[in-house]
Amino acid sequence: MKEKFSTQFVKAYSFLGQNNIEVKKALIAEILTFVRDNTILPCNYLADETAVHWPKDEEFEIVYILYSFSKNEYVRMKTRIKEWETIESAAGVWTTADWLEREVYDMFGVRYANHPNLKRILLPEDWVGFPLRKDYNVRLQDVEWVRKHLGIDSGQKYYVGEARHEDPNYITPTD
Amino acid sequence: MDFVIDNIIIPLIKIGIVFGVLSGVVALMTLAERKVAAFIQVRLGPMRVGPHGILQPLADGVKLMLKEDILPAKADRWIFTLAPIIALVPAFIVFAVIPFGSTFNLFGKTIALRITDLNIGLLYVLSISSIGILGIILGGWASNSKYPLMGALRSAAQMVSYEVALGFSIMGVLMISGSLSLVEIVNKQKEFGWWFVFLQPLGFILFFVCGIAETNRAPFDLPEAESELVAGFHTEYSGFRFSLYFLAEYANMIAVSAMAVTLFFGGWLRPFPNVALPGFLGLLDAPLMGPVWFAIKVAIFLYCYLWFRWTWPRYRYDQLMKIGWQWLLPLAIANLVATAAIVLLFVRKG
Amino acid sequence: MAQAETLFDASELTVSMGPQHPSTHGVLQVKLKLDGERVLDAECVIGYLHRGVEKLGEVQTYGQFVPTLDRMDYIAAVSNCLGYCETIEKLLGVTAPPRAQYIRLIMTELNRITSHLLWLGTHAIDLGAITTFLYCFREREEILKIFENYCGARLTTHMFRIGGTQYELYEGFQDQVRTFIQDFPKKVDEYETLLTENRIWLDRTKNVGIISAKDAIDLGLTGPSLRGSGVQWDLRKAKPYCVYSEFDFDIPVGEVGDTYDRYLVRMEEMRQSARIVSQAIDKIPDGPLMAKMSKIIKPPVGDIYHSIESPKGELGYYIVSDGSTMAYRARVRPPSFVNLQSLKKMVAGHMVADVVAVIGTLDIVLGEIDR
Amino acid sequence: MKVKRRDLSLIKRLFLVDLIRGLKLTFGYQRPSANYTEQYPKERPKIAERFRGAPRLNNDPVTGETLCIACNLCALACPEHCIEVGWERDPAGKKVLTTYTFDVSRCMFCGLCEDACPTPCLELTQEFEMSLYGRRDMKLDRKTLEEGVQPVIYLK
Repeated sequence: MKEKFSTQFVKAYSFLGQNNIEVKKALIAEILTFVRDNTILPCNYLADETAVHWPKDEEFEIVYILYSFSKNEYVRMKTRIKEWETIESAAGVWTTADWLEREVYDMFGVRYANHPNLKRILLPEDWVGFPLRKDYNVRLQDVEWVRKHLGIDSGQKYYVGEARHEDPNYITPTD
Repeated sequence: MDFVIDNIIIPLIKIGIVFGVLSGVVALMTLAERKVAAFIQVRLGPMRVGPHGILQPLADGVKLMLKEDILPAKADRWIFTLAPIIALVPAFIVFAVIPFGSTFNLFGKTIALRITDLNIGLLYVLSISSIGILGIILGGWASNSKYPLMGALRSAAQMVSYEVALGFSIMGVLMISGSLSLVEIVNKQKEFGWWFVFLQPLGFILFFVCGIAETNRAPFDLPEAESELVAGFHTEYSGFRFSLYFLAEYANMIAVSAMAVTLFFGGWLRPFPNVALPGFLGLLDAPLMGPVWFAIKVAIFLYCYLWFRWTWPRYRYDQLMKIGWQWLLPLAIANLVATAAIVLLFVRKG
Repeated sequence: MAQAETLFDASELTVSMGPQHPSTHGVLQVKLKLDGERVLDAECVIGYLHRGVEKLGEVQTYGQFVPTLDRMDYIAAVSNCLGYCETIEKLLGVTAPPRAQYIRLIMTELNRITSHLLWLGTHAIDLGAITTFLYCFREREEILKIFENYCGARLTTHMFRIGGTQYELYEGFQDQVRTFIQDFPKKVDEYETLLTENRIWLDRTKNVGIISAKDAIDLGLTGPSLRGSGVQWDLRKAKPYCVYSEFDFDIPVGEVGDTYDRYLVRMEEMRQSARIVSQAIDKIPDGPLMAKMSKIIKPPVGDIYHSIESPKGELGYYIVSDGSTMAYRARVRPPSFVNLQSLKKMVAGHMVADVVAVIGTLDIVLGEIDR
Repeated sequence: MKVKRRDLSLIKRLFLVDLIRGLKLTFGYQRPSANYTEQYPKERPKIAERFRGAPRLNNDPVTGETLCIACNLCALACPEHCIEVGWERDPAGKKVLTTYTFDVSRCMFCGLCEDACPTPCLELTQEFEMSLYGRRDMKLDRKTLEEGVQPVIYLK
């Protein structure tokens, strides 16, 4: 079934009864179009698109969860890209991917090529960093953002570890 | 001296009474609205202020008076202030011509239970009530904000289209009674022995529908439409100015109900005005019973207003226009033509 | 768009609907471009309620993450809980005992009813029928009482644990549910009396926000919104989870794909849910509540995607495990988020009042969209 | 199963049948027996036995000693880390509870701490009136937890 893209094909395996296909990223849009339009397993519905960060390899794993209405079957397509690389957008294949990719961009900083409207979706435009990366410091960013926009010290400031209640600086920001 | 009493003191007393009662009724209406809504919605409504929440309007009033009156920075200051007044005043002065009862003698004076009897009373009511709309349009416009502006535009369009149908729906009554004076219309109903609603059922329904639309009540409350336009034309209003709009809405409801009662339900007349009542029941015909009958009828109408609002969904703007121009206006005209034909035949025969 | 086409004024009016607006169901902001009252374009601005649920999933243990998920779609907290627990159970290779499965199913279906009731109430209020809202809440209250009696909370229930459920049924549970289920179809009839045939309701919902089956799939619509367009697809039938395969129920589908169809589909779903519950309530088997498993949840290395039919649509969880007690990546596939994307397509060319109707018909929950 | 789309027949449309049926329904509901309101401060709501409300540390009813064995399981179970258990070793080497802090402002009443507690000590009670004037007050100490949160009584 995947003969057409034999050069791009990495491996296919099944884990806990769920089908996974790993492919290379170069021709991802063509592959996805093929997956959508083929006759054997036409996955016309993109259930989800997300990413996983693997900082050791400096890689993102982009996961497409596809579903075929006619065959009643889920398939997971995975591809790996380096952190600095761009990947072809799937928004042209499924309209669903528009927002899903915006969210992946928002959370991971994955840059999609040819995406119609690639900007942050859940976080404010001026947010620094990408929260779902493993090397992201949530608290630091949050404190800075709150200080800049609300002009107050965030209550999260001293939320750094187990001993926060004993910390003499632990102040709840009310009163 | 008689001149002074007849033309100044008595009218002043009457104006005072009408104004006072009306204000009280308007205040009660705000409570009634909440109570009826609550009962329909299997709730209890206000219960804390006074027994069963009777004093709630007072508390609301105090709250609204004391509230900060916000004037939006970009609003047109004068018109913004003037608009609620424009909306409220006509709603009250409509009552100048509405008859509450017939005449009776007190200390040798004949006192009519009405402020005045204009021979063009109906025209007066129609024209005055049109001015009230201006308040809504100006208020929405002067707020200089988008939602109020849309509310005002809707209101303008709605008023224009429904005013026409409203006017036509009354024409039938005019033809039958042959007078523009409201007192004369009621007296004619007594003469016929029938309320005009039985002669003009379609006219009445049209009048009532248009009346609901004119007063911006559900299902035609588009200028306000809280789920779409936040609060429509009075989004930017707060405190006292808001309360004026609020009162105007209820005063208008009462005015339209009073008009409907006068035109179609025999004003102060009891049901079957020509059937003589035996024995002590004859007391029901006493002149002072007039206002009581009137009040009962108006109350039923007001209840319907509330009942409709809490039962039905709201129309959409374009659908409202469609109903106004496509259904109500042609029906009103058809009703008019039919009435004219029948009156003509009737008169010729007679 | 050519300027000559605009009616009154050459310039468009941009109205920001929300985040504080009576009928955006939370903190959704829609930037509307209007020509008079006609909508030219709508752009959703979301994220006002973002709490970083997916990040939290990476720093909390599997068990601790469950109550956090209740805060996602807070209208249907039980569904969230069920989906997540089943996902982790699948990853661990355990199955909840049948008694727990039955309790889960009953609770999830009751929760579907509450969710749909809340949708109906708010949808009706958007279109001006305020009283329906209160009637819906009256029935919803009954279910919430059942929840409260069962697990001690009404909204964010945290009802199930990974491997089963924590709480034994209380005394009188079956009777309480049975009484409710018997009365409920009559109550649905009442809502229908108020709305289904009402001319105003028909005018407001018919042919508003039409979306074809093809577009719906392309946009990833799921749940009643998809079924309203005529696609007969329900995960409860397509990929039966829990014990749904043992019960008999129908999947209502619409024809046109307009707001009215979606309304009818949801109304019928409520009836079907009641039907499932009435079948299940008599058949609850005896047995343990929790599967035998170690207290500390350490799934094997690997990833899993499991999805259930939440009241809003397909609620999927994609969990990547690195063998520790916390997920390496906990991705939620939020149905409302994906469904909301279709708003733009649905409202184009309609009136402002229809935007409200369409937002209502999509049945979004901002807690789930923003997570 | 296809849903049934309704249309109004002309007769129904003409005689306002749909509207009148709605009106009839709402009118009927005005009877006082249909009322559903609970006059809350006057009428106490019936709280379920299992309700997860304000936390409480139970004492042994006989000796008055705390039942807590300072095992710290509740603190570990809490997803929000809002429990702090302080203990010291007594001469016999047994853990003894000294302080106990429960930050209700962060608590989401999931009940995991209650599940984790090996003794009948920590309990989420039926008490639900927990409003306080400041967030500072919401960090309940051991004393408050043993005695229970005292709500501000609302008169009238």
